[in-house]
Amino acid sequence: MSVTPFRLPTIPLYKKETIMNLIAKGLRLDGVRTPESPRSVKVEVGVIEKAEGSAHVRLGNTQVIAGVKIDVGTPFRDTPDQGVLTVHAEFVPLASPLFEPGPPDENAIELARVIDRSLREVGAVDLNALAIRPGEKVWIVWVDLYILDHDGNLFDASMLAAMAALLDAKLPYYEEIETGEIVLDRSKSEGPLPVKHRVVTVTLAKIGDYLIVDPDFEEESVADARIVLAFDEQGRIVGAQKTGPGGLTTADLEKAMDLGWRAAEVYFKALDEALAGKTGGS
Amino acid sequence: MSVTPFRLPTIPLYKKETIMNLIAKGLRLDGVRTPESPRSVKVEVGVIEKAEGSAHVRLGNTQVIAGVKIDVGTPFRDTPDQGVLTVHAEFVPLASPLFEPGPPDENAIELARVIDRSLREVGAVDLNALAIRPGEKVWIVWVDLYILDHDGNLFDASMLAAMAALLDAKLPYYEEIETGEIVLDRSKSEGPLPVKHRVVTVTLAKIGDYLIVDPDFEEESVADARIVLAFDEQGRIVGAQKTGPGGLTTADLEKAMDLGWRAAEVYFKALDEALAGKTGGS
Amino acid sequence: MSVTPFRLPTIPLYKKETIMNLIAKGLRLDGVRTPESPRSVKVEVGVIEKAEGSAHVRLGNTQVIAGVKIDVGTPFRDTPDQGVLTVHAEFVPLASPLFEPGPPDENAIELARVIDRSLREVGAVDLNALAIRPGEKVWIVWVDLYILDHDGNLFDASMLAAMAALLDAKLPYYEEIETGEIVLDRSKSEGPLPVKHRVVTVTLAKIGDYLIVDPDFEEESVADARIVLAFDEQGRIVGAQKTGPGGLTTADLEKAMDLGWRAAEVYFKALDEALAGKTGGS
Amino acid sequence: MAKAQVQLISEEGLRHDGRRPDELRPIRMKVGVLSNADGSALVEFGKTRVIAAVYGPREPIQKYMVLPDRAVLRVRYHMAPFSTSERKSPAPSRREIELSKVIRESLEPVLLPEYFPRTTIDVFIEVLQADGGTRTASVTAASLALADAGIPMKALVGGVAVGKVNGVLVLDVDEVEDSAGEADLPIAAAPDIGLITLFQLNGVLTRDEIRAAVNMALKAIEYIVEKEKEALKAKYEF
Amino acid sequence: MAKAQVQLISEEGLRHDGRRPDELRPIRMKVGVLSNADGSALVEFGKTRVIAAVYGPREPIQKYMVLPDRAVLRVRYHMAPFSTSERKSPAPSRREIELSKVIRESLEPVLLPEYFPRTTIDVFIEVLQADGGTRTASVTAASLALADAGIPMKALVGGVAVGKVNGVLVLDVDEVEDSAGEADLPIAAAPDIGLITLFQLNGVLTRDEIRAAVNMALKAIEYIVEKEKEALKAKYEF
Amino acid sequence: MAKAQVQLISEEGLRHDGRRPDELRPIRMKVGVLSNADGSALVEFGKTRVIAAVYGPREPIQKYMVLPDRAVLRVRYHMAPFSTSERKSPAPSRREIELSKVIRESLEPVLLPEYFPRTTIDVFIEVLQADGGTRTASVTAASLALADAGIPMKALVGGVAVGKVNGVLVLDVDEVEDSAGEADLPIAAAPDIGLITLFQLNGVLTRDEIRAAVNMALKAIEYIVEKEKEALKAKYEF
Repeated sequence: MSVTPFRLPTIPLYKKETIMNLIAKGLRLDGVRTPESPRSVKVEVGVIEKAEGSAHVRLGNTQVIAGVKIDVGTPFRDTPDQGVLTVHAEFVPLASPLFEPGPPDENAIELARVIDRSLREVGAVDLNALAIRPGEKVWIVWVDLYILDHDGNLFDASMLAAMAALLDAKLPYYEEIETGEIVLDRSKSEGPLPVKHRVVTVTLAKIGDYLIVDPDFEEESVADARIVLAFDEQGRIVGAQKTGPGGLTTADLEKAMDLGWRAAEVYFKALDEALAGKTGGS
Repeated sequence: MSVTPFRLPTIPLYKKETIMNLIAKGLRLDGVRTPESPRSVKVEVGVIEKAEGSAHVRLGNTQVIAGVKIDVGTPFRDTPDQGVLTVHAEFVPLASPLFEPGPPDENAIELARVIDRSLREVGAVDLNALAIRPGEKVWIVWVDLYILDHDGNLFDASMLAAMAALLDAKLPYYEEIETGEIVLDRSKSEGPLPVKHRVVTVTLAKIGDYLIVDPDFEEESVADARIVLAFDEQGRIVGAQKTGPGGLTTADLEKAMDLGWRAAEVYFKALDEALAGKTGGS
Repeated sequence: MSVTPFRLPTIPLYKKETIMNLIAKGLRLDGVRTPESPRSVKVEVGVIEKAEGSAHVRLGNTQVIAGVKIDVGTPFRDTPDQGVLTVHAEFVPLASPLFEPGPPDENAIELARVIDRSLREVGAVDLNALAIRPGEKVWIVWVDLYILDHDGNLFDASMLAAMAALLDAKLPYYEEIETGEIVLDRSKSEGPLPVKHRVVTVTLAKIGDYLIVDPDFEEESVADARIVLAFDEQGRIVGAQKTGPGGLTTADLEKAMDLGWRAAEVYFKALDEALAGKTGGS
Repeated sequence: MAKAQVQLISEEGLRHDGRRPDELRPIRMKVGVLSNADGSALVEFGKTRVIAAVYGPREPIQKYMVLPDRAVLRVRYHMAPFSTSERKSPAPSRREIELSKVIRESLEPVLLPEYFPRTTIDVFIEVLQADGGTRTASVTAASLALADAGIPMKALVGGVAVGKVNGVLVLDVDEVEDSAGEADLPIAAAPDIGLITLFQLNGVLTRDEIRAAVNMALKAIEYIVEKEKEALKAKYEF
Repeated sequence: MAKAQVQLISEEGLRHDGRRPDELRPIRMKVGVLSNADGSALVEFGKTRVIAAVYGPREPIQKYMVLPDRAVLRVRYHMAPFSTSERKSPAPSRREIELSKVIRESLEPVLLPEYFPRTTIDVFIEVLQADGGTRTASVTAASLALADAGIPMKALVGGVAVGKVNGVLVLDVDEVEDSAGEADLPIAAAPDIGLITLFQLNGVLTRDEIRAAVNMALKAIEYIVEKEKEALKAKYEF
Repeated sequence: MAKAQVQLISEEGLRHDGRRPDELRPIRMKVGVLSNADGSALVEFGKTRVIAAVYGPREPIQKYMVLPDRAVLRVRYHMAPFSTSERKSPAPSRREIELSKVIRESLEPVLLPEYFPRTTIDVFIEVLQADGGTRTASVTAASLALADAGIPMKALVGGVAVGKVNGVLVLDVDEVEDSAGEADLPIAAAPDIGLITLFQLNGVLTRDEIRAAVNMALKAIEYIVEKEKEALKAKYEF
């Protein structure tokens, strides 16, 4: 069951007005950004040595770690020749005074599912290349998203972390023993995880009549609605989700696709820089 | 843990008196029924095309849907040559202001188990005819009871729906492929589910010193206890359950078997009519 | 998540003082014991005929039943040639006004894990002798601890019950049928469960600057901390756990090992007496 | 009931354990077996062994779980993992949830909850060994524990199951008879006020058979309730 | 989307069930189908069948689940076990949890919760049969049930999904088209106030395709909302 | 402990990673690493990496979870799914439940909860990478995060595990040593007030070995607490 959030702190009305007045002048609360620009973004890969792939993303004060773990398992019955990709998100309580311990709530599930669909629909990971013994043994790829610090726009930070961790990931070395069982040696590798497409999401918030890119926590708190758009590198839209209690006009949608693609290019650049020589970005 | 219901609306004392005064005169609250007669009953089968069998029952304002789904599975270890019959009930919150979302509570579990036992003990479904490869693959028959509108006497309405849906059910067509797996084609059928016996339950409520047949919600609210009796077509008793906080005398029990069998015949007739040409009831 | 207990009854300050004044004089609340002596202990084995092994322990007013059930199952992947030993504790609500129905809480889990580790680390049960068909079928040994009456020091009473039940336990008779399945006949036996070492725990409570052996419920309520020490028969320490909100000095630790071993000898004696001719203790 | 036809009644009309059809198993009752509980009892019917504890009337931990004009009764029927042949998972099964309800509803007719508004009376039952008839032994133990706790009651309740085995009605079925028999009819009653408070049928019986089974059960329950009174006296005489 | 290339558009440009690309399935709406609920509606799009019930504004059972200045909306989207080809477990899946949220957020833009502070408005949706488009049918049924319950709303909401099948944009996709298609774009909107209130994309589309799909959906939703008004009138005229 | 006899101590008396028996792994501590939390710290012992956040003293969300005369401490020790070789299910395991308790009880001796009646102090610990010694690293990180949050404390707490490997007592065991060793003795202490606050033994040791191991651990903990003080200063000096 989904319930109107009833534990969010009350937002004073003047704060929304302040934010809107700033946007009208092309400004944001942080005094630095324009309505169209995302916060500074920093992507670092290989941060968890024990994971097959990992990344740490900072988007302003928002911090997300993604870890990729790869195991051997059984394929789904309707796709016997494909590996399995699973995206899971935990909103652990250290990240925000609003998060409580417990199983993923609707927000964590929505986030994981939007990212999962966007990766899946465009075929970001080549699942056909992940069968070890078709119909029997395939690679199971877990993408675990860990929110460490929530200052708004978890979608974009999480998608960047997921994508960077997948690009960082290596398949473990394996041997088939006599019994037919597959035995892994995670200290060696079969080569990189086959990633065919890169995807980023861009989230825009609607505040009054304005649309702004990459809302921080305060902006999200006063926003009427948000729209998350997933882009591949050719600019196609490979996933979308309106989220939050409000509505959008067709004009909003048009503008969101426009501003979204421009921000997507910033995110793709951060991803490139992180992967170049596998060191940090800007 | 079972707890005295503490969220039921308080029933004014005069209501119980009103109901008892009416019964003393051979009348009911609805101004139509005698203490011995059930409400109007309407059974419709084949209401869910995607289910292997289904039925919609209206007993007064009470509405229940039963859906039968049939899958292939593994038999229980102690009955390797038999199919599996499972009855499950959901008291979904749209049916009553008293139902909350969540896993089945003690009332839903009790209802499903009483119906399950009554079907099972008399051998209503011929489980011996449901082995595909004895010891390995058998038909799994799910009866799912869905309460849509709760105006009292969920037992009788649910049992009628379960029975009608089983009588409506067809086994899906299957093929065994080379690997030994069983593949279903639900658009075709292997013929009807083998049903050998028909069962109905009749519920009687004890209010003061009176026993009435088929109590509605208001009558249940003031009742001291209820007795549910399951009958097969020969009038044998194939299951029973006292439910509710009160007790019964041996005289009550005697009278309940008497009145119960008379009402059972009404229910069997409604079932016959629904199945005749598989259209609506009385 | 672990939370400071917030439902315990408030302990009047003078009670702690009374207890400390008594200890200073070498006395306890019950007027009988010295700080160094455990309560009267009575161990009875074979109390549940349907279990493969069982024991009932009374330590003062604390009562615990342990039941050992033995089934056939699959070994763990990393120990394919060993049986499996599992310790589980239920703090059922009849034992204390502080226990509520529900899955085991942190106290029940801690108790089971401390006992499990102490049995496991010293190799109390010879798991290597519990493979039926190495890599495929092994004995699964369940030790279920059932607290019936909680008057303090559940650790020592539970460990005594677990140990006595294991020593009482017999492996069921089995036959391998054609299909390769193992069929049990629990009315006959393959001989005793192979137990190689005996273990007891001794719990000491720190109250103010004092250490006392085998605290009862009132003493536990005012204790700053407790230390549980597991001993084998040679006096080696085969497990330990500080529990409760306070701390210990190195001197406390030294004294605890000393007093602990003396009490352990009392417990071992009770165990011996219970097993001798398999009748009750002292 | 499609059960294999095992012969459980001898040519002499005796049962597999030597009992006559209308004979109870050896019954043992002991009151006040636990120190923490406000009332407690241990009850054995043959190898079936249950223990019941009562706490209350007391303030409920969940403050909302109250009624303004009377006590709320909470009942838990639970089986120990070692009580059955194969280990029983300690998580409550659907069967245990149903039985907790029917046992609660077998006790409510004799309670006087209006004496204790805004409180909870808790009855916790643990089946230590299950050999048939655990629910009726549980009602019996709960009734004793309530009395031991000093909870006012209109009457004591006792229970027993009647079965049909090889066509014969038998009293106080054990596990062997229950699993091979044609019907199982657990009954609880408060003879002093003439009320049947638990009534279930698992199996197929004619109306005449039900009449006969109920009579057989009620006669036994009168005896069981006498034993309850003795057990209560035994505690308070010593 | 790596789907097998099934041919689902005929040479004449018709769909597997004979519909034109911009044609809806037969739609049926009925208001007031339940006696207990404050409002209810049954909605069918072809074989997809959903029922929605509204309770409230009412005091919440969990007393803390309130806002001091407005009503809290609770929405549950749930599938009956028999609604799908393989039986669906009745425990809520991650998909049902997500859809409950997006449906709630598709209704909140038209509600006036400040009229009912400290209350809960409950919308319970059961999918009785799933043949594609269940979430948009659910929004439609919920909108009708809210109106039937007399909850004040700024506008009615309706929903429909547009898909892309064999490169062609098609209206109101059914299950066959959904599972074989290249994209699925469920949309809900309140045409009377010009707001899109549910918008999801599962698949790959260009920006031009999105524009075209949104236009196709919004046109259909205008028609669907007209049908809602007729269904509401039908109830109150008889 | 029936472990395969792997040789983990070289002829020169060095450990598999080149450390001497009484040598710690490289330790890194950083305070104030999160913006939302009232206090936070990242702690590394070799490849073991944990992060702790503190919220509070604050009003608890569950209003009943309070004590009238002091603060309630809530502690969660949790492992990230990617922190271990095989993916760890994010649902709390029995091990995590036990460790949350012993970590809470290792912090309570140094807190002054009576300063903050009716509030909750929350300590949330996430293990980002597990290579042995995660519980003692967690205590260390929690102590730093509490200090960073400005919670008054009697003393700082630090922790380290001593193991027995091939008969030799070794300081700060890593995962390889832990799984092959004969004993593992995690200890936490507050040296400034002379209290051991966490003490567990997994394995078999004589009383003399325990004495030696405790001394080895306490000496290391003094050093660790000094490092904690430096890390706290480092934050506030810049």
